[in-house]
Amino acid sequence: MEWDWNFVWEIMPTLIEGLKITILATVFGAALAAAIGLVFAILRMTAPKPIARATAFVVEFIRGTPLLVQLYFIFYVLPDIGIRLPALLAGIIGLGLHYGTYAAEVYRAGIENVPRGQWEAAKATNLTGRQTWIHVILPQAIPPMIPALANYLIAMFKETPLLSAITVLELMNQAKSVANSSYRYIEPMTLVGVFFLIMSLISVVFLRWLEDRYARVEEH
Amino acid sequence: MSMRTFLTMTAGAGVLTAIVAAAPASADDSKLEELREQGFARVAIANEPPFTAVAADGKVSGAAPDVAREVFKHLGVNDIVASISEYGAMIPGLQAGRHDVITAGLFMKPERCAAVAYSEPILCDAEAFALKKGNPLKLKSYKDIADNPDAKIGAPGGGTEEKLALEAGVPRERVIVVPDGQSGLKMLQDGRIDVYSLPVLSINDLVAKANDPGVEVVAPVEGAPVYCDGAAFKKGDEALRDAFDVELAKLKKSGEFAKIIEPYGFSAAAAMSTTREKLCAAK
Amino acid sequence: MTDWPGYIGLILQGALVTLELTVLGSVLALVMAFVAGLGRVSRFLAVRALATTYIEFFRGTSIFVQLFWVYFVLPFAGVTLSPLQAGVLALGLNVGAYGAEVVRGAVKAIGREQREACIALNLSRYQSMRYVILPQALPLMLPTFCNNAIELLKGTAVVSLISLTDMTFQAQVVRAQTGSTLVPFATILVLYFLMALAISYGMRWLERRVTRGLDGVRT
Amino acid sequence: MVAPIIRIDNITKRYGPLTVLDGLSMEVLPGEKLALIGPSGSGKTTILRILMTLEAISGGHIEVDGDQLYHIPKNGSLAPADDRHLHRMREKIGMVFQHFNLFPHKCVLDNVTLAPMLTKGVARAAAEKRAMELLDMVGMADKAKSMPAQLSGGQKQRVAIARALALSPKIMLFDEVTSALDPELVEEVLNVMRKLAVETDMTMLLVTHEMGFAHDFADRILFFDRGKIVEEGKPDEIFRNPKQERTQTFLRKIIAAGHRV
Repeated sequence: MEWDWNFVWEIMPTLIEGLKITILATVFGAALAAAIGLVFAILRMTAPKPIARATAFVVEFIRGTPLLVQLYFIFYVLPDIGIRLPALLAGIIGLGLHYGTYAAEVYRAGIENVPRGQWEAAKATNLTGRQTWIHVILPQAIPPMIPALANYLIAMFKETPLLSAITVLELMNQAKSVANSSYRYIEPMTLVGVFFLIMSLISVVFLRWLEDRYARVEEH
Repeated sequence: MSMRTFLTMTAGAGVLTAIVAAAPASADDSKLEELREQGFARVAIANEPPFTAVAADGKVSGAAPDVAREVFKHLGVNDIVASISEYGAMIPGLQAGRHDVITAGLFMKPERCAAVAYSEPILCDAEAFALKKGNPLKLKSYKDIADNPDAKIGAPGGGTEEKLALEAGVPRERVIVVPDGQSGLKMLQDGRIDVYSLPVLSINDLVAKANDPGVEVVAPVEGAPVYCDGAAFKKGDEALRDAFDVELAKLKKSGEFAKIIEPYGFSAAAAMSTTREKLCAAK
Repeated sequence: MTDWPGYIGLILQGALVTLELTVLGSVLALVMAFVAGLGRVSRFLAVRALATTYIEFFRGTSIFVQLFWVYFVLPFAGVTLSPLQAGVLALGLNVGAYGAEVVRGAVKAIGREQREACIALNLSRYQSMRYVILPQALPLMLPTFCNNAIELLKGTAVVSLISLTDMTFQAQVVRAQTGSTLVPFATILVLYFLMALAISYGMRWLERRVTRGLDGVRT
Repeated sequence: MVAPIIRIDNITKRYGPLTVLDGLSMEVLPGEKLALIGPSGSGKTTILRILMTLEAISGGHIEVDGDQLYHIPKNGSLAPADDRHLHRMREKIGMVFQHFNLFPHKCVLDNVTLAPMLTKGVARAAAEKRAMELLDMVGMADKAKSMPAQLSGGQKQRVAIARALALSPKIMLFDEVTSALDPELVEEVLNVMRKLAVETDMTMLLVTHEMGFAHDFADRILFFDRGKIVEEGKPDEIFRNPKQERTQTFLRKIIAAGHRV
């Protein structure tokens, strides 16, 4: 079977449609992950012990099980208890929840990496807890987190094809659908790969820049 | 580390080659010989009862694989090994040499006939809808769905029903591609789609299993033709297909064919009253 | 009447396939991680370029896309792999690319001073790597390797989409047969979690073994 | 007249725009004990690192024990040395580092035996016997099975000395071997080195800020400043009677900082 450029141009608009959904899912999924991650991190670090433990377990559980199965669960099982989500929303929640657990770990590590002495210095200069967080801890904790978070953002972007399994018409699903009606897999699948590669290479450059900008402290 | 890296890389490449070293399938009249030798034919199925099914013990059944198993036995190929696939992935999979034949109720249509080599007809069925009790949107044909801007239809990706819906003018965003029957029924029950379309016998099986009084069946769908499937071979494997046809004809004649498919609810007479030529020409 | 024991058996069969994929995939990933990771710190530009291309390519595209590509497109190049081979290849190469960065990072983390000591003691590059750098780098790699192995385990679910009868696939089959969605999916979620736990306990044990002594406690 | 074991001929060393060594030449006689002193950044450590082949030179030639260090003769002219040549040359040279650089994953004994076994193919039993003698000499025999992390800085440095000696080099380089140590641990390392200076005829190059030790230890002192040898001579001449103004200033500052001369 030969590579067919005409076919490539013919399916391009369809694939671009899919790419839009892919990007949409990535953006909202990332926003949700950033927020959920914060909740997880705060619960784990500051909540009473039983709640902190339960949170830790939930985080471990989500991290230890495949996103695909979680998506199936959210999409097909949750309606049994009356939660019926549109496919795209279910996908975004799945992505957000899954990557929220990764974000939580980044937040936690970032905060714990601020040296003990900074807390003591804040106390010694009579700052309140709130002032300590806002003026001392977070400004030091956040910059090193940024490259790590961006890394997970890229990872999440690359997992969006899983949403095709719950009927979201993103890039992969559009490609499959094209393949289904034309019986040709080579062009759609290769193009999807190329799309992802291009986006990833761009984001790798961006990530390197972020690392240079924010994470130089780690290297000595 | 330099030279060593090269050596390690070579070793790595060796491992890869070992994994990759699977013989590419050849495609000519020696195909049947090849199948006889390996002792089984690889078939693609969909796990959509009663066309195709997988039992709790993993055994493959359903009308289509059962017929194929019998025909292959007569051809001297003792067994079939099935892999479950989405409808849309079947023909690309066949072309990619993933399986030797599709026995899945993949209905004959002109464009499919152009892509694969079909046997003579095996299983015939009309199309059906599963919908909410009382058919609230009054959907009786694919056209009805196209005309109602609120109606969403679920269908297997790359299946006949998806095409029928699109051809009737239902816009892409209202044709939801559903991975499998169970998901389709679930989405109907959950109200994500308004109608789920499959062949009559498949819908009946699904709805019977679900035992949900909230779901009803419209069968057959108005204006939709009766379709028949055949065993689909790769283009180039026509010799194998012809041999298959010869044995299939014998089974039909002896009545054995009816014995296999009628318990599943299919009509042997329907399959025997038409031919591949007619079905592939039909529009 | 639903034949639950039979269906659970089906899922357990799938669990074996998942296990097989995870183990074989991890082995390939480990080999690739070291080959490409050490390739990236090679003196030779060609080796570095090759390793970098491999790493960026496999980290750059989705495992899902790679799998479909290996399964559906590679056959046209004359390479037909069984679903298991395709799964192992895609998973191993994908996770291996991530592992390569771990190997590189850990090797680079063993500082200049250790390398210089090796030169002063006249060890060859290979000897330095084998007896000095890698033994110290290995403990640094293990925690991330553990995460990578769990990522690989989770990645195996994706192979269900190329009709490999892994755990997720069997859950789908059971679902189609029984009409129950909750039971098969909940079962495999728990099974996946248990496997992930097993990996992280195993790795922690290994980590304790290899780091013994470094903290000043003699074995 | 004995031929020098090290002959440095007009070498330069640049890091980008920064020139660390500029046309430096010097010679060292076999068995000579040489101390290199001078302010930080004067290039004295760089000399040791270049001799150990840890840094490449930007220009010039070095001859060690009759052979070119960085070059091999080829068709009558000199070509850059390959790995094999460097490997052979390194057999003649050993180095002790400021930060010991022991292998943290190997016990004291293994630290000492690793290189002889790997580079010279010495059998384990022989390597261990020799290692125990050396450890005994540096007073670390009873810690042979300890891990580096369990040792004090002074103990680590004594092990590092034994490790370098295990390869029996003709030339030993000591790079500020006491400056990373707590003051009370300095003396135990210096004692080992004094013993070494007396008991062996190895050529030794020492970079140090311990002026008193340099005075006792060295046959000759080189005073470095800004990549050049400003002054050289017998310890007594340099310390009692420095001729150059820069040497005088340097020594005055050192004495003011409380170092004993």
